Amino acid sequence: QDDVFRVAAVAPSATNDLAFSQSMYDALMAVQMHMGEDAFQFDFQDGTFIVDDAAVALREWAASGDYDLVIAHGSQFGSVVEELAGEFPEVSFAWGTDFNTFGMENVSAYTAAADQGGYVNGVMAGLMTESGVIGVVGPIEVGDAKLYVDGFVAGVGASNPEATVNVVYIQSFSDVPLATEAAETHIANDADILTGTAQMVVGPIAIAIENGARWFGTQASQAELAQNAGVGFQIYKWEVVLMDIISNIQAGELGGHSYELTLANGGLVMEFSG
Amino acid sequence: MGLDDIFTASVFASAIRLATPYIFAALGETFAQRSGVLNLGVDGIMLMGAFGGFYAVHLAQEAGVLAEPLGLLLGVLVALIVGGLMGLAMAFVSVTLKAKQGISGIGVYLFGLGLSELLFQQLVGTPKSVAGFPRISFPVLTDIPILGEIFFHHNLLVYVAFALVPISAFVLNRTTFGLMIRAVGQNPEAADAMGVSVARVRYATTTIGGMLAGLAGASLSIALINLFQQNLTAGQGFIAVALVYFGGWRPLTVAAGAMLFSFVNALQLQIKVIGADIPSEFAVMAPYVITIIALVFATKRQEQPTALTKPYERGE
Amino acid sequence: MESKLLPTGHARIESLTMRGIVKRFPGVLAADEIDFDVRSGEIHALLGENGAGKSTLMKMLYGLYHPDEGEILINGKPTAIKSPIDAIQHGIGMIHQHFMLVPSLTVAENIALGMKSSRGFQLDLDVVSQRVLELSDIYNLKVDPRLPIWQLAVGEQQRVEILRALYKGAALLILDEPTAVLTPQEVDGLFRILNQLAADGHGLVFISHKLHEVLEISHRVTVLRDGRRVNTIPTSQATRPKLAEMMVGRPVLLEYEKNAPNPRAERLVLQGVSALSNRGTTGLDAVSLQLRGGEIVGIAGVSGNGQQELAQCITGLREVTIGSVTVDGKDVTNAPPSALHAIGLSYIPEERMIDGVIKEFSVAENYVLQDHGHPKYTTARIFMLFNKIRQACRRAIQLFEIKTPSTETLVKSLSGGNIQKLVLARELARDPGVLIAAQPTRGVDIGATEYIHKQLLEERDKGTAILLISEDLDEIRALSDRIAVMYEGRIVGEVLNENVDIEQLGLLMTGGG
Amino acid sequence: MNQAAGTRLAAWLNRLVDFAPVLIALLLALLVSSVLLVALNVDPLSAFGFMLEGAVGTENATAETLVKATPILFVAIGITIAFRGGMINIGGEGQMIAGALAGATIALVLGDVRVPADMAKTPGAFDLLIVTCSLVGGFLAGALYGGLAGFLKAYFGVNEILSTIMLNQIAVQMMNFLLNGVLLDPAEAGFNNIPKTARLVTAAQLPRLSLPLGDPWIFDRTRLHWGLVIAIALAVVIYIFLWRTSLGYRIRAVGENERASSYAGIHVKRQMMLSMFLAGGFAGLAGVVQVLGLQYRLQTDGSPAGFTASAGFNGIVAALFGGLNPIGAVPASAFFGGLLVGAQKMQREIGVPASLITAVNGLIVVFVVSSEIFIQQRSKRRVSLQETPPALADEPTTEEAG
Ligand SMILES: Nc1ncnc2c1ncn2[C@@H]1O[C@H](COP(=O)(O)OP(=O)(O)OP(=O)(O)O)[C@@H](O)[C@H]1O
Ligand SMILES: Nc1ncnc2c1ncn2[C@@H]1O[C@H](COP(=O)(O)OP(=O)(O)OP(=O)(O)O)[C@@H](O)[C@H]1O
Ligand SMILES: [Mg+2]
Ligand SMILES: [Mg+2]
Repeated sequence: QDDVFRVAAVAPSATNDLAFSQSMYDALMAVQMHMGEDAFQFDFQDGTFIVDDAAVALREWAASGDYDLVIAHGSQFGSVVEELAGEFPEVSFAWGTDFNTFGMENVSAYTAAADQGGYVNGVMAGLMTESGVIGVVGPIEVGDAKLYVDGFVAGVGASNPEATVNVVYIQSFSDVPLATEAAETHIANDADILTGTAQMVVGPIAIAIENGARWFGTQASQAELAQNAGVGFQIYKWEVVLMDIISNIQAGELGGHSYELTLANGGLVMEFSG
Repeated sequence: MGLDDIFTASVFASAIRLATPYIFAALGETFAQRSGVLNLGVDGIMLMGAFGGFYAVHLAQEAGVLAEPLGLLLGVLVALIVGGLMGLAMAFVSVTLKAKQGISGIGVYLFGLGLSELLFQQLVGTPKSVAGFPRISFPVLTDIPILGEIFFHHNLLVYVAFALVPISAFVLNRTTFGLMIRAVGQNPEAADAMGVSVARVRYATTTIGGMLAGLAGASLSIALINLFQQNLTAGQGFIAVALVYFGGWRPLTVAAGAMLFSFVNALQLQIKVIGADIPSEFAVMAPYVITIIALVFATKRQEQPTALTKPYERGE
Repeated sequence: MESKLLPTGHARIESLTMRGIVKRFPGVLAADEIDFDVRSGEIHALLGENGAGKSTLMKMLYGLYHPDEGEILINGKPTAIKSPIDAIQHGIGMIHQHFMLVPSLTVAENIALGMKSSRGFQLDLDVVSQRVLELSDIYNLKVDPRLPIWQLAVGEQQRVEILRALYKGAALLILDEPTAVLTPQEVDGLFRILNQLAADGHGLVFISHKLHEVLEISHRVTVLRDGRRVNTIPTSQATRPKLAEMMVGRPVLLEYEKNAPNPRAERLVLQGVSALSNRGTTGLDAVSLQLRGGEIVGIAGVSGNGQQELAQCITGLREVTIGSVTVDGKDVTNAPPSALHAIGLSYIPEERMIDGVIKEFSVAENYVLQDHGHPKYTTARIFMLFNKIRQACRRAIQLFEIKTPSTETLVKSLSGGNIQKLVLARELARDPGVLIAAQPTRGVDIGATEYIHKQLLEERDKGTAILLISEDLDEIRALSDRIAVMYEGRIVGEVLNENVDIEQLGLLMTGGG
Repeated sequence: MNQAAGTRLAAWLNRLVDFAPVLIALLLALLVSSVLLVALNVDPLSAFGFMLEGAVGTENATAETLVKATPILFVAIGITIAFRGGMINIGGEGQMIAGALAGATIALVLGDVRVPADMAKTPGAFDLLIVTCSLVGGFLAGALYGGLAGFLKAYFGVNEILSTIMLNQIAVQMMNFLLNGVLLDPAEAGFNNIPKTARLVTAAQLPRLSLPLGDPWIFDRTRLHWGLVIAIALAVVIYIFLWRTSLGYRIRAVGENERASSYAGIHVKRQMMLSMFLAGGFAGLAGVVQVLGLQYRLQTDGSPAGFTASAGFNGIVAALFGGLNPIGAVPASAFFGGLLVGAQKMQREIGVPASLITAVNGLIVVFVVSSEIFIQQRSKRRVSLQETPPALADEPTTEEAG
């Protein structure tokens, strides 16, 4: 074993999706910046939404013994992690977004309190809306997408109980055309503020720009894409969790904890623009 | 929640927008299939067209060298060329090399899917939007209540798509080229014996099909969505192929199928937006269910081109 | 007469010569150093058994095949004919043995296909239709230019083929078995046209299996056998037996010994049977018919007058709308084909390549098309016993002299005549009580025809009731005990064979009489 | 004798040469891909080396290749039946899902049942029962789903390409609905809601497979499972079914020529439904085997390929590569499994984007399928070089000899 801390991570979508996968990639880059390339290196397999493919990668990394930490970034990978962690008790795993460590000593679980930022975004949206209608484009009603949307709706309810929040789940993380048309439908139904989560929100963002609506985002900063339409973004700073896990491992503790990004612990950061 | 909350003008407008890429792609596929070539690679070609068009416009706008309308036209041109080239490749594989069209189409699809994403990641990196085709405001017309919103407030490519429907019908049914296409798709031996080059006709239709698929992609990336992302089309090309069967290989009914499919899709979005309490899953599957049901009850059915998927070989 | 131009305005082909033509196909030498020539104003007949190489030779002239050796000279000039486009440009037209028509297109569209339109890229179908009507008037070949081909009977399709060739104004016209589906009157009409075309300065190649036609129409005859030219002689020096012997290489029976009829109990009875045609119009109109065991009833008529519908109604392939069909006293109206097979009905379909065989299946597999699940060919009706099937098939191959490399050869690579023998062998092997034979010898050479006819007569003498549907009046006359004529879906006359007057039959067939 | 051996050797060599175009096509595809790789600043040789290593380089890699091939093979067998019956079945994905849903449900329900007393005496009997019921249930569900497309075609003339593409989407939504609802893992409910069922009890799992060669056994500690054995066995069964039984004959007859079939008294509509039924059944098996043998639960990420990993799609390609012959589908599926697994390794090792792999796979498919023409031309030339055999000379002509 050398002094370099090696991490391997698998993620479902592209590293530059302005969403879930990018949040982890950016975090690993941040950790590398912090620790230096001599001390921290990582392999990242992106675009692996098929659980079985991820399983092959994770198994190989685990079996190779070359990595100090193996990350399965996607809650659909849970069962794979559970199986592998049992098979390779000497390897440290982290996965999310979830709380469940399966009661294993070598598994860390991480999640984001996406509802917190969602709430903040919602409060602001409630205050800003002029038409009193707000549109949400969600992927599938699961995981942190659901958390975010629920938090957002609650936030609007707190600041502007009169406002209507229309929520559409398009049943896909990646169907940009459908997400786009969902946003159009929101606009046609008088929404002047849009929000949404997952990588297909790039479509709705374009619609917000085109129609002079405002956009609230989550997972990663979409400020550049959203231009003037962008208002508030909840950004995941997984490095907060990662640094913790890494120091634990370096101290000989392979896992067993679950972590949560919150506004309080600095794992969730709000960014405002426009 | 009444019916007038559901069947709003915007739902119809939305259906028209949603139908646009399907119409482009399905019309192109209609040409190819009418001549006997099944191109299952439409989705891949759409993706390449979408990326090509997007990237051209993106470059033009970054550099500021081409005034906006010209930059957009450049995007359309690039999409047509990229699509046409891929159509040409498909023609070479299925006409000259006589490869099994089902598989080669899937190969073309995978190639387009992969390459468009690769190019995007290497050349652009992260989702960026471009100023795409703007919505056109017609004097007077756009301001007509309801009708104005439904028909007279779309971008240029939407109108091009719908204009292509009667044009395609005309080409297929009323021109010598269309006659050759129909003959080649039904009985290539006979067409050959009458001095019609089966290969040339199939090359032409498959290339046209590719160009229209490319345009279908561009209608997303530089007109409706104005950005590119990996797998931007999300499988629309396959639906387009299905719509060709749905429409019985006739441009008008193919377009009608695209409209039906898109209308149900627009409707399900509207119903969800106004808060109806049906599971999203059922809303999303509605267009597919309705399409099947519509075909079950459609009385008139047309025989498919008899030579479809069959490479032609002189008995020599 | 010695103008350089034809009445159509095209240049004549004074002479066309094929010299030393060799064409090889996988395993077959289809043309072996063949010399052949046609002159302007001449009708040159090409004779030969199935697979002798007639079509192959002509397809090389039409640019569909390319000779491996040898040359083609037009007006003495060596000419390469690379494709049908070249052929058409050189003034060569061809009416193909297997129709070259697009079923879904209309007559006018089929004719316009591949031609320049007077309106540029836009079709000018009304102009084409107009001209077609003129032509069909002149040559008395009635077709409706607006009808799609699939709605036309085979005979009508043949007319379209001829019209199209005339329309294109070819200087040299190749007709590959053009008369196979025409009535005597139509054949006469065609011959008048051919003579007129020849007189106008066209060159014509006429392929037929019918010796009397060759003798009647041609000026010279070339006989091919096994890809080689046997001889070319002036028709004036030819006789039927001589030609037959040249073709087959042995003397051939041209008349059959026919036993006196011995009719038994009624086996097939049709009562007022009506059915729709493919077009949805009346296809069969209250047809009544009785067939006894041991007799052959011939159905004469121009194709498209309900013969196909008749056969399909009896064999369960078309719905009977009114009336009843009885076989051996059992009502089988609208019974499924499988039930009909079970009670001993056999059918030799008209379109053998489409209905009679599965081209991608082997000879053996085709041999058990109906009986593949029969206990004698299966264990427990599940597993097929291919050894038994092959054995039975081999026996049939030998008995019926089917030319095939093996029982495992795919049927698509057999010639039409051998495919027909295979269908016949299969249907007769099922020991039928009633046999419907539709056009059993169309396009089959005289050797095979002779054989098939003998088999049908033998079957009749065994007590089978045979319904023979044919447009070949010679065949009907040679085999039938009684003859019924169909016209527009009805039976318009029924006569005993011995009392028949050919002219009268022909009139009935065209709605006269 | 010697001469016979010589002829056989020649035939063998001939057949080997047949593979040359495929190899050349593969090389060409790799060449074009190399250009892409070079453009990405990657050394193509090491890239393809990793690909090969990822597919068959280690025992585990080989196992993963076979694991990947298993559902593809099931689907390919089914597709073979459908295509032979003249039905273009694009619905493998949806049928897989239908099978998986039914099979998982059965396995979950039976897994909760107390072992009946008389069964408890024979160890494993109840496990076998659960697994069998789940497999059969999965088969039937897929079969009904596929048969639906066959029914629509037979009785309403709905084109099966259209209906199966649509039914795929419907199945995906149905799965999402059920996995978010009644089938949702109770541990997930109200928390993360990841669409997945509870984990199957051990009794309901298809055992892992290892071969008693060496110590430890080969494929010990890999994910290889008995699904592969079932698939290969069924490939043989279906080969016999299609070419040795009367029912198979009827399916093929209808596939080749509907008119001649109905003339022959074959119930065409019934065969259409049957071939789609069986095709769907095999896709259903592919689905349920993934659940019982690999994942031990049914789960997805909501996307169309989230559960199936596109096996329903790849199965079509494998079936066609296998020459629409179930036996041929075995190596074809293994090839595709290797391609997919190897590609992942390549991505891992040199960090080339996954999209490149997709493009390369597309190229390989196109090039290999394009190379078939050269094989056909060769076999044609071979026929032409032989003399036409005298009639029946190659066969015993008398009955006793048969
Ligand atoms: N496309 C082909 N491929 C292979 N062999 C062929 C092909 N066409 C013809 N042949 C061979 O050439 C020979 C001559 O065939 P051809 O069709 O010219 O016969 P034909 O004289 O026209 O017979 P028919 O009287 O049946 O029309 C046949 O025996 C056949 O074996
Ligand atoms: N694709 C092919 N491959 C091999 N042989 C062929 C092919 N097409 C035709 N043939 C051969 O060509 C010959 C003539 O074929 P064709 O279809 O012209 O038969 P046909 O003229 O109907 O025969 P017949 O005169 O006996 O009715 C047959 O002997 C057949 O073996
Ligand atoms: Mg011929
Ligand atoms: Mg013939």
